[in-house]
Amino acid sequence: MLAASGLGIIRGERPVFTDLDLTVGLGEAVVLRGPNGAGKSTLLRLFAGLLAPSIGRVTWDGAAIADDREAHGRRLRYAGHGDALKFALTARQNLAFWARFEGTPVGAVDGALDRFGLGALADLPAGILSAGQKRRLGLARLALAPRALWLLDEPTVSLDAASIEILGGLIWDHRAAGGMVVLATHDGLDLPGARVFTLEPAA
Amino acid sequence: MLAASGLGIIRGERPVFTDLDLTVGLGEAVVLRGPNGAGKSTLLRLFAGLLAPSIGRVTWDGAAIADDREAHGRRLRYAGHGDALKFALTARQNLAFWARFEGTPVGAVDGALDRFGLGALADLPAGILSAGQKRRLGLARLALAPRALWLLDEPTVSLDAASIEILGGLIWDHRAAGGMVVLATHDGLDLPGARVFTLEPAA
Amino acid sequence: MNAFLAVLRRDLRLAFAQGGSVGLVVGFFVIAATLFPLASGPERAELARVAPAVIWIGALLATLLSLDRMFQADLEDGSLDLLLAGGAPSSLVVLAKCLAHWLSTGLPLVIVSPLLSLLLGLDGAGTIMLGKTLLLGTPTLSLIGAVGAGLTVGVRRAGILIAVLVLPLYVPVLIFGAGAVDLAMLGLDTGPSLALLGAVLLVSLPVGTLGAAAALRLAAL
Amino acid sequence: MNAFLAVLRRDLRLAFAQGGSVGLVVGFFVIAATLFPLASGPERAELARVAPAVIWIGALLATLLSLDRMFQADLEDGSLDLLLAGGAPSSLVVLAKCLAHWLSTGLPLVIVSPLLSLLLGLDGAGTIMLGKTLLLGTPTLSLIGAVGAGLTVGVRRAGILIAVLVLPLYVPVLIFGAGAVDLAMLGLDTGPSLALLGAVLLVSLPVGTLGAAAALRLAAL
Amino acid sequence: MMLTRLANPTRFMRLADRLLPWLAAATVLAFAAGLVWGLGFAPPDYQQGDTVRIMFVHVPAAWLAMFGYSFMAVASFVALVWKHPLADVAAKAAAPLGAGFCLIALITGSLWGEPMWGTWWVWDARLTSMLVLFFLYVGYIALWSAIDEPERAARAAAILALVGAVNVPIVKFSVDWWSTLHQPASVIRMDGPTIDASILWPLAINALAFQLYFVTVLLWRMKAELIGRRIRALTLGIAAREA
Amino acid sequence: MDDLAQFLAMGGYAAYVWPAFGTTFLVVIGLAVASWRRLKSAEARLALLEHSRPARRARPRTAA
Ligand code: HEM
Ligand SMILES: Nc1ncnc2c1ncn2[C@@H]1O[C@H](COP(=O)(O)OP(=O)(O)OP(=O)(O)O)[C@@H](O)[C@H]1O
Ligand SMILES: Nc1ncnc2c1ncn2[C@@H]1O[C@H](COP(=O)(O)OP(=O)(O)OP(=O)(O)O)[C@@H](O)[C@H]1O
Ligand SMILES: [Mg+2]
Ligand SMILES: [Mg+2]
Repeated sequence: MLAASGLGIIRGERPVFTDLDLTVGLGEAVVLRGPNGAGKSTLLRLFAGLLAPSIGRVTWDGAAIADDREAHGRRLRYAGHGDALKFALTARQNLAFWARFEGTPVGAVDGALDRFGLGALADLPAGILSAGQKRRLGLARLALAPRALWLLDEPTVSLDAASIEILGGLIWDHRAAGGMVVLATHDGLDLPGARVFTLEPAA
Repeated sequence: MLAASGLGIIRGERPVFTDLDLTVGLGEAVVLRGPNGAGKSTLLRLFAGLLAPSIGRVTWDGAAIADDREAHGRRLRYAGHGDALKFALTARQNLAFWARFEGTPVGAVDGALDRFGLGALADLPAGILSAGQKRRLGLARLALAPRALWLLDEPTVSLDAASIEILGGLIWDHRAAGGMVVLATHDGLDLPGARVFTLEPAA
Repeated sequence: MNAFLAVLRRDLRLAFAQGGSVGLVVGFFVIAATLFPLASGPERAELARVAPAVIWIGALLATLLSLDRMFQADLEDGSLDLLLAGGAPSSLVVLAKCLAHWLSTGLPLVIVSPLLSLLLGLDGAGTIMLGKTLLLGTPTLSLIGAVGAGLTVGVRRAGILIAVLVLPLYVPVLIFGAGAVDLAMLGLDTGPSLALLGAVLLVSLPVGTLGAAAALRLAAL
Repeated sequence: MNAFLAVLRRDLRLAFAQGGSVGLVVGFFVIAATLFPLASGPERAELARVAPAVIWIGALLATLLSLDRMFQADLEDGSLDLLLAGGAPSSLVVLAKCLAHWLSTGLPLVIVSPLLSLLLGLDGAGTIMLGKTLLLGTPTLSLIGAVGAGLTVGVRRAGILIAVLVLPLYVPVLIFGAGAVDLAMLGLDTGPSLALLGAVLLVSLPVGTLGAAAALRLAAL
Repeated sequence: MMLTRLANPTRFMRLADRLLPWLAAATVLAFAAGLVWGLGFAPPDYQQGDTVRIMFVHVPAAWLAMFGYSFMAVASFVALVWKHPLADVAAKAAAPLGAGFCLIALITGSLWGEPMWGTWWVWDARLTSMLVLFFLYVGYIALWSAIDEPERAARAAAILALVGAVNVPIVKFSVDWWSTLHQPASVIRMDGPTIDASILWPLAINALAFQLYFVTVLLWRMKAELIGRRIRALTLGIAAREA
Repeated sequence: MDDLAQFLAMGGYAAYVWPAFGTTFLVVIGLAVASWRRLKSAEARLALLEHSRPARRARPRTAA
């Protein structure tokens, strides 16, 4: 169970948010909403352990995630604004790298590509894919192997309707297996039974 | 009047689309739709003169745009997937650069920033803005000075509802003054009286 | 002209404003020239003999180090599209970027060259000639470099292209530049070398701007 | 270990498949060594005297040229976040990236060094010692460089800041490396120099990986 | 956590305020004594003539240049490992001082070299490694100014200081490792000093003056930095309340 | 008088000794003055801030 208590963070000399409390339980999905600059991406990075809070703490089953960053890293998947692709490698090579990196058998790669309709593009260099195709390739990491916590920053950007549906299905399966999702979005993505958490801009 | 006739393009050894005809008249808005990889971004780059068609041609009032690229450049505004920002410069400096570049008086900059609600952020380095704030700063170029043709590639990405409304208003004003808009999007942005042009993937 | 001044101003601001990047170019140059005597031992006479070559190669490398980002950064953030499709002549944009590049790398090198002469034990005549040749030669480095940078922007085999295209084109500049300093130290006539350097600069002015502009338009395709 | 091999494999593939950095490094190295005699005049005896310094400085600068993209590219496309927050020890990731960097810059230099010796007129003993010192010294350059690259990742105008941070730290390697070649050519004992080079490598192995990993974790903040 | 973070610097400030007047006075006295003795009363060297007086600034400056970097390295270590809130402040404050002393040692050494060795500069190991030390200081200061956020900058600079610390022993022992023009250590060595007392005393007093100066100005700079950080915290607090 | 001249001549090495002491004191005094001024201006700003804190002045938060 992921919990934030009394969380506050200062970035670039200004507080982004203060005194934030949020708990995410098994199988739960939390959708972060709020105007631009409210701190959605910041919160996701805090949850991923990529930022350290100025005050308060983030815990997993009661233990601060900062105590064991590596263990926390192994239980989460983070998909940020960047797609983490190397344009010179093919779609398959890109995904295979992440599979190897996390120790998932490379056999899972083709299934993940197919799941996002990228099978036909697998041997093209990632650099020539269209914006939405790149996004899908980035998201295909989610389908590699199960991990408890997904942190998705505007995952639907540039996706067409069919792909959004695929992503919705993937999230559904993930939650059905007890996974948690925290995602930031401005629209799209209709997640049944998701809790909406609205961030207000600090200033 | 912008017109494409018999347009076809091959990118990376594959045809993206062939035999495309499209005309955009004064005050008209065309929304490009289609699944990922259908060629929306490609078409916008063709219209901007950033890509050359493999076959067919793009004309403005009957003259091929390739004949006078610079004149064509002076009548259009292109906003692509990138926001064209220098992270080390402040928001105001970024916009002032583009104003100077196109010969618009720098006095127009503050108005354009305010229009997108960036007045309070004007003196922050662009690098620390949130994704949506960066997008707004990129779009603020539209409000610098009138130009006949706007080519917008997924302009609503990362924008919050309020900003989408601002953009809608801006487009409305632009069209009311006889301007043309071609934009690609997967959702959002409700443009009254816009024509939808759907691209099908070639393969 | 608007576009020219705007680009020049922006690039200079990017180079100068933040954390004294020009100071860093100078620092790099000084350190690189310092390493040489360190590695070769302290005999002064011998040092002064190879000093022109060392300083000139240092100038080459300092230019090269900052060259690869000349257009690449604009490509990555999407500015390049707007610079090319914004209605301004692309050769004008390129010229502005070259000038900014030279003002923020070449010129500082010219200015610190007397210090380097001192460090490496050049005599008075050599020092003056070194300054002159750098002043005439470094703009050429920026202009020719721009062609290389333009050709390689967004291209896959970027590294090889830069090495293979740009460095050989730098050879004449290097030979005449370092050569003139040698001649000056021997008290010989340096007129022809300087004239040649000037000629190379004059040739590379149109070749560099037009070439780089054409290369960039290709890259945008 | 998975993570280590995966990163190593990917970075090598990027360096080689693309034809990029390896070609650049070797090309640059050979051309720079060729330019030097051109710029300084052809006296062979004198050349051989400064040759170790020239080749070693070439190695330094070639390393530097490729350093600034070591982590910056990963930062820009978002991979760095995943590499650091992916559950693998970050020092392991750094070690893999250092090894890949060395295999694609240092090792090629070691391999072409006999050619350079020939170009610059080194004798047999000098050539062999040059190869040995490069083999012992270049991994240190990659490791120390990683710290500089890590510290400056995400910082504006990182390239030249790296140079200023890292070059002073390269000095011991340069002194021992070029010095040993000089000693070998004079027929003197090179044991202590080589031992020192080895010691520096052993020290920089933990210092480099841990330092760079700590620096990167900062950058992600 | 907030409490311990504040408590320590506050106590430090009070202590510093109590010490500083005495330190400043002692610095001025020691400088005056060292100067008068060094310039006026110490005998000229039988070999080096009056140039030997340059030693009274050159040598203490060289010592302090090395001391300054060692101090920075230790402080950085403390900052990284124990996260002591004063440590990175101390390291940051020491850098310009060390760089200044390094510059003094380089310039006075150069001025001494011309009459003694017949050259302003040689590329020997001692001189070169001193120059490298100066570059390290410059790099350290440049890194501080290149990163905007103080927490990030502090940790990055600490890492650099620790990695760069390897150069200090090289400066110190370079004269023993390579045969050079420069004097080997004659004061600080295993078997006791080998300099005549008539020179040793003024040298010691000058060294004391430099050391006192270092501590005094360091405390000023640390105070300024701490106050700067408190200002930042206060402005942030105000910003938060306005929200 | 002579003593002074002799003292200033530094045994013929005046051109080296005096610049050495001169630069030393330039750097020493310069650093001290700069540090002192920084401290004083920081103290003044802090005093101003603590003084004006209850007043809730609208202050430009983005001031460079
Ligand atoms: C730019 C030139 C010079 C530099 C960078 C330099 C640097 C140094 C350094 C770093 C030390 C401290 C050594 C230690 O504590 O182990 C030192 C000490 C000393 N230097 Fe220099 N030096 C320079 C020129 C000279 C010259 C020209 C002379 C005199 C001919 C000289 C005489 C001395 C003496 C006597 C000491 C004291 C050694 C001891 O007793 O430990 N230096 N110098
Ligand atoms: N630089 C390129 N080189 C080769 N092929 C390319 C290049 N850019 C795009 N393509 C190919 O052209 C096709 C159309 O791409 P385009 O970016 O126009 O799609 P799009 O309609 O904008 O899609 P999206 O909704 O994902 O943005 C894609 O299949 C893509 O693989
Ligand atoms: N690296 C940074 N340094 C300083 N301030 C930052 C940095 N990144 C973000 N900020 C600031 O933090 C605030 C929150 O940013 P964040 O990216 O979390 O917003 P967001 O809710 O994700 O917005 P968006 O919907 O636009 O993506 C913004 O006001 C931004 O200016
Ligand atoms: Mg965001
Ligand atoms: Mg697109």
